Amino acid sequence: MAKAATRKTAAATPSVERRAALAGQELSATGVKLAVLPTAERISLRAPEASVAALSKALGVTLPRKPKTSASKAGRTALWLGPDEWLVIDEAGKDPLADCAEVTALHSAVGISHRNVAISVTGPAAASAINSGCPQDLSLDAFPVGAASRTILGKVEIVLLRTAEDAFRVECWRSFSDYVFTFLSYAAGDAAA
Amino acid sequence: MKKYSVFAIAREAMRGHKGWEEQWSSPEPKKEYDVIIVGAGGHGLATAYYLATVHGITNVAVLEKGWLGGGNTGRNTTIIRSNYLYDESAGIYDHALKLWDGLSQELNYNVMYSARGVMMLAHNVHDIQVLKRHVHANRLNGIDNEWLTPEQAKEFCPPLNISKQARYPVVGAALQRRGGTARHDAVAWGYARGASARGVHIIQNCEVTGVKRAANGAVTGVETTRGFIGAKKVGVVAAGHSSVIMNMAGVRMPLESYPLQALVSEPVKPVVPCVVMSNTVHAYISQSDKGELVIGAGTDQYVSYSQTGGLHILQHTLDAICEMFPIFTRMKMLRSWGGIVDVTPDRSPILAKTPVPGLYVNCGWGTGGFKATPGSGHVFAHTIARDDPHPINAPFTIERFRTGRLIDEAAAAAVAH
Amino acid sequence: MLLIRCPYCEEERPELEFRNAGEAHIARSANITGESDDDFEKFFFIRSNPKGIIYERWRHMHGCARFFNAVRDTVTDKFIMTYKAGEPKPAKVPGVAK
Amino acid sequence: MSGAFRIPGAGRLKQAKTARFSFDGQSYAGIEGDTLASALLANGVHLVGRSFKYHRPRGFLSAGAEEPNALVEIRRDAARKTPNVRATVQELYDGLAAQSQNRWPSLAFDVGAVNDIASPLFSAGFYYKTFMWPKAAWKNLYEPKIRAAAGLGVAPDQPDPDHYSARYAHCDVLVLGGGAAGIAAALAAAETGARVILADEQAEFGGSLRFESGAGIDGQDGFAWAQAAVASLKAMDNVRVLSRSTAFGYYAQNFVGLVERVSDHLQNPGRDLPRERLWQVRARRVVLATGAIERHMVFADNDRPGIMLASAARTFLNHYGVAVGRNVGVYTANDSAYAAAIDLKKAGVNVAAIVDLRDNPTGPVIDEARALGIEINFGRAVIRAGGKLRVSSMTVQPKNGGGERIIPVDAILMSAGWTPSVHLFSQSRGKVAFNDETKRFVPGAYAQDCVSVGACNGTDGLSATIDEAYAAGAKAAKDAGAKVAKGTKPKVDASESWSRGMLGAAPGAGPNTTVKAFVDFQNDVTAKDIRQAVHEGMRSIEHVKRFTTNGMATDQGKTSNMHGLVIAAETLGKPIPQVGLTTFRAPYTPVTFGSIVGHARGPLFDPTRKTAIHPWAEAQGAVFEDVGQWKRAWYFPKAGEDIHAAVDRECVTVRKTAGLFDASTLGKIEVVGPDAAKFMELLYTNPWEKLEPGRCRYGIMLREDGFIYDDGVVGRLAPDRFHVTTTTGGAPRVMNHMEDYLQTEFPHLNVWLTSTTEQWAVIAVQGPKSRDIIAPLVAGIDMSDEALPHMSVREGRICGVPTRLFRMSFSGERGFEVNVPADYGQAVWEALWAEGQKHGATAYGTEAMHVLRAEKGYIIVGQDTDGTVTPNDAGLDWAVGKRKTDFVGIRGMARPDLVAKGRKQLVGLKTKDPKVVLEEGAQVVADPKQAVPMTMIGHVTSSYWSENCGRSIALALVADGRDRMGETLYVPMPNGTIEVEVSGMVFFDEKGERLNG
Repeated sequence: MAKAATRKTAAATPSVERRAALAGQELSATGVKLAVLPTAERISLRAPEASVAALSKALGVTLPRKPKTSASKAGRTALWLGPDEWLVIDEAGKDPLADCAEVTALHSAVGISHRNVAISVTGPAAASAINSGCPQDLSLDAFPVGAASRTILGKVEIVLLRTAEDAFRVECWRSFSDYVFTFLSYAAGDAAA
Repeated sequence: MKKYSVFAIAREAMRGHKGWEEQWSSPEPKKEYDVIIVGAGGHGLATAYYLATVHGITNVAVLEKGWLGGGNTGRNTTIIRSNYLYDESAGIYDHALKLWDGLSQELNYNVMYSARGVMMLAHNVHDIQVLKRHVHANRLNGIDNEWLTPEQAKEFCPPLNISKQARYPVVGAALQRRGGTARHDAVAWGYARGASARGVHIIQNCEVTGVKRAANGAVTGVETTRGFIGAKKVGVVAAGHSSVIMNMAGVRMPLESYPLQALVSEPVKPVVPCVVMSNTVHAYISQSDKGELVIGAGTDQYVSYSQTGGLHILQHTLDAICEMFPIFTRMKMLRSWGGIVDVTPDRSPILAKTPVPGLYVNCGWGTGGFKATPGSGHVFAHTIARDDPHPINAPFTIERFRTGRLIDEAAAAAVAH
Repeated sequence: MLLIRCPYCEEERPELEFRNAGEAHIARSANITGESDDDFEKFFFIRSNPKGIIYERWRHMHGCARFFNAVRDTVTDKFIMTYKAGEPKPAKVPGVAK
Repeated sequence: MSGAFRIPGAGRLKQAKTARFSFDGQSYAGIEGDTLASALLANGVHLVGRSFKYHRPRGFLSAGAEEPNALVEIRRDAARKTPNVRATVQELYDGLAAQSQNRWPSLAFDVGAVNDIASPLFSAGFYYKTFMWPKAAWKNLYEPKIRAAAGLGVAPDQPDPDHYSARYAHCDVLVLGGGAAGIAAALAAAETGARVILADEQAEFGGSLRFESGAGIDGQDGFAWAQAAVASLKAMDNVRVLSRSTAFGYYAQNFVGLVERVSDHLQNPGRDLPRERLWQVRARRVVLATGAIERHMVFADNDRPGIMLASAARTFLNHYGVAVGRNVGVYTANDSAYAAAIDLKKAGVNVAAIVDLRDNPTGPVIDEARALGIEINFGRAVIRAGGKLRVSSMTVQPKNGGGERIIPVDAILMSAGWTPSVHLFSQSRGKVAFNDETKRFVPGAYAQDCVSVGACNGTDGLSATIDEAYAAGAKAAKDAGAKVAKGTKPKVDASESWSRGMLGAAPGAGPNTTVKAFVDFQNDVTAKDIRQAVHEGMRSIEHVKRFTTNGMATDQGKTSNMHGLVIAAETLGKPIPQVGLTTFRAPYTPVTFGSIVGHARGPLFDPTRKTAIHPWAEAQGAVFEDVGQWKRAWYFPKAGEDIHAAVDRECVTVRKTAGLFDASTLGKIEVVGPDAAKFMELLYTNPWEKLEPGRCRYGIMLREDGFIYDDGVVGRLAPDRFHVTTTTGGAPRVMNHMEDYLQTEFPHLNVWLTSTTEQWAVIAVQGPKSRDIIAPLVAGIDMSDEALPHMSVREGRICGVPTRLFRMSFSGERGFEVNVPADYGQAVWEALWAEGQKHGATAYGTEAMHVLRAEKGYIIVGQDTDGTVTPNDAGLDWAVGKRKTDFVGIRGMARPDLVAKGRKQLVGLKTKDPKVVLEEGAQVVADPKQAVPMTMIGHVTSSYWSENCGRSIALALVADGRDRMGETLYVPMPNGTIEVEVSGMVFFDEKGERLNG
């Protein structure tokens, strides 16, 4: 499947600088810290039920089948986004696209490493800051550690992953990252209330 | 009908305002009428009024399930303009605008038509292209609509923010000076009074529950919560409920009904001198004679007859207002409410005969029906009286959705590329 | 803001995540070029627009991104049930007399 | 000193904390904890406002949110002016500056009060009956005068420096109202461990316990109990307590909007605190404990400053320690005003007399008042109040007529009874029911998962209220899924007695009187106005409301609605429930636009999307244009260049050498799966099955109705993988459109869609030197015309980073579009720019892009098409697969009117004078001499000066345009008609030789 996307051509290394959006930006407020996270490898993975086992094996992480959940192993996290859709994030410098290329079972893997920007929101008031613009219930009962969901923040779409009781990873598209960071900055200033 | 005037008021002031007669009577329904109008909103009452005054048909009943003027007539933001793009739309809305100018005198009822000017803002190159297309088409159709620079727009509406730092700066505007507002209740009441004085029966709290048809298919009357009422002709002017009534007659319509919300601020001294609309930022605003800022925007996304909508819709609306007028964040929303607007696929109305003999329909005005009230009533009365559309409403058929001859003002505004 | 149960996410989520997609169970003909003008008008333009129970489509646009169907009362805006795209129109709707 | 009317030992404020403030420029002292109202009253100031229509002097009616009269402007600084602030709600802070409104030149002497003298003319709805002659005078004279006289405060005139915050919250039980009932309900719910939010509009919890002196709970005074109970709630992890928070709207599915006033009460809020915070709460269960509002008595001149609700006088005394007068009269139709008389009497205020409409009431409060030596008059009415800027007397008469007696007073405390606050219940779409015995509308059928408790439910008495509320709180928690409660119910030791009252006009203000007995104070609606409305045929209460404006003022009729309804019902001769209440509309009390808008101002009004290359363009001095949410480089002016000079240079340079253009905003969708080609066949008009991998095709997407929806170049990367591009603005809706068909019409297809718009930065390099610029940086791709012909795509590397390199052209020149992962976009652009400099290439913006494509007759969807244009109209029949049996739009575009003669077709227009550039949107006619209204046969969709052609060029949609080649048509403009010739759409390089040039 999908060999064209991953076919390696010249084994060159970049001779030009990678400039990630908002690289290194941080902000601290009472009870909340925001930080733009380092770049990561990401794929949008689509597959029918029958392919899940093979893909899980290839990726080294079991693709979750339960809504609003994620699974994580060795720096690689798979987020359930829909019944046939996962966002796979690799923070260990490995290439999940290449892993999927080995799988013959029906699927679609598309590289989106540069499409998304990730912002961590941490601290005791992290959920409050996100709830300034996100209409979901972020209590630990409703959105426990490991919960993951595509949702809304203010006027844009985000993917939200709870990485700890007081820590979230917010993923958004590159051109919305400025809006998301600014929104969270305003929200952070009022989150401890 | 006793004439209203400053002298009448002075006379009544002397005797404690006890001599005013009823503005309209509330008769019991008769067994049969020549024409039944379903819906006592502005359009329905205007239809009855013009049936009586223009066509001499006075054996007319207007049936209203609630209270007259209580639907969209009493819930809209009262914007009046005629600067539409297509000849068909320009034709009907300008026909209405000409009637607005003089309606107070015609009805001897001050409907407070106020030609304060309607200014439509352009925020990008695409807006300029679209609005200029309107300006040029309007000019050749004899409809006033002029192009303003941002500075001229600000001069016309001083509180407008034309800063280049705005998220969507104002880059120009189209102004129709004859556009403006009117007092919505007065329009319904003025037509009701005029129609009632000429013998039209306005029957409130009378809900239509069925449409009766003879073996040959023709309409014979309507079932109501107050019994069967016969009629040779039935005109359906039921706005949000048009599909419901037409279904009773077995006619399925190309309509969907959505909640449309509006709001007013607390009254303040004059600050917004005209109507300002923006499609891109998406809101509109004017100020009533009472001093309230009158604000509206788009519909909720789903079909509903609940006459309520979501808070997030109001949020989007006020976001937009505060983007155009950042000085208004400290103003307060006093009242918000919802209406039910029936929308056609091309967002133009249907004013036409129907496949059912004796049944006529006037619907699909979407979010913009108030402005057409006099013109719509005038040509719909013609359509019913003559069993043949007036040239002005002839294009607004039901059949256009089959043939594809749409009057698609919204599509003509296109989308950003 | 409505609260809508997504049949794929198996929970109620805020309306902001959803996009209404119009009346449900209006099938596009497999032989669409063979449709008459009347058929096409019925398919593309005519809508039931009921005051009462509506069968409608929603997309969980900013959630699982799936289209699904809902049964809702247009007078109260209350949802009666939701179900996945492709499932047949429910013969019986809970709490609704037919 | 904090005012001569402050009673030592009375109230709960700490005298030590003085706050200085001003009203209309005059300085006063108050105490921290005061409202502006209590502080003014402490200083003996009653006159605070003027009414809307008659400009009558007005004082405080209430001590709370229902206040109709005491609206002032609060001015923190020039930019922080807030009109129409209720002085009874505004908390005092040191330095507060307030101004009265709607008066000129001063509050005591207001010229507008002439309206009061002329008031017989200004009857209900008078304006509908006059100002019609002469016609022009409405616009030029009457309306401006009416408008100037109307309105209350003045809108702010500077941008608001304050900010507003917002929060979504979820809970099991939301309790609205923090009086005894709300607190009891919250306690019961909280004890189960359920998530509870308790909100109250006041600064302090307690509700009516703020003024009741006779309530005792759990061994404490009622108010003290309330404070202790709320403190215990605040200490619980599962409870959020919101004070100064008004629930203003109850929306579908237990969604409630509240505004918390965060800093309006603070002397120095600082920059960090928001002014207000919007809470949008989704609750499993809602407990409404919203209390009741006292009604005034409707009698002649009942609006004089100094006349107020009895409960207000008690609040001012028992909470703020302020006497509202030294010699007060009481006018009542129920028991509760007795308590006010007793409290004031005990505090040393003379109570001149109690006038009670009832004939022979009995009860403990009456006995107590009598025991205190207060004169009580049963069966009597106050038929008139004396005084102007302040009440000076009350005229008392037996209620059925008889001798009048004038009693001097400096305040009148009145109570006609209590109206349950069913506003939020009603907003929840619950149906109120009329209790004929108690003459109250109380909650009837519920529409949502909520319950009403206490006074808002018509429950009388503290014990009954707490029983009901505690049980309801526990049940709400249980219904929301919590465990069974284990707590103990608060025990009521003592409570005050409540009784009924009267509705409508009091004696002396009945039919056949001409007195001004106010029903709605702010809007100056009197009992006789309501009767007049009914006489004029207004039979619906909604008509009465709209005709008289009763209940439409900023207080939304909280004190007036029931009186108005009863007067209307009496006049109609109908029972009250048959007439019915008017609709309660959100918000409960006015809420600021700012609180609704929250963060969505300035930079957060709407996202500003920028490409990866944006910083480079900005540094080059590019001018940007808004395209949807994107900022796109419009043109790159060099020193001294205007837009025309810059665009001319950019266009010429592209055709001469080359240009670089940032095309990153184009939508991109990756279509992947074994059925990808089948899916493309269905979504686009073109054929795709036979497109070889590595090749591209220009695709057209229609809506089902047959009109053009979007377009773009599509590259086939592999048999099962397409790289689809869309227009910039169309990207999200095209994706939705494709998903819709895939998921619901063609779910059998094995194919998936992924948006890659933002994965790739796209650099268009166009012009004869384009290959020379790109080639040195590319690895792994043969750039020769044979290996990489026009309309092909290859994957390889550029500058060492992966690229999808398209050979394609939107300029008619040899061209490429270099896709690179977005984070590398700017660096690759810079590398290409450096190469380009060697060849004299330019950067160009969207304007030059538009000109270049128009020179070639390439259309822009959304500019040259507008949602009513078919492929045939646009001259794109060649892109419609003739042998295809199905694609979206195939049937729609065959409808009769879409294939009829006379449709508008896209053609070129050349002005006879090549220097004249048509205006986009200008209309085209065949006969320039015809009279207005003219028959328009088309309009100009695109029009530019083309430096490359040395003339103006234009595209237009013209009726039967393709049959009019060479015909002369006309574009009438305000300053003269322009002659044009219909031409083909290609103005430059008609043979298309430059694609490989």
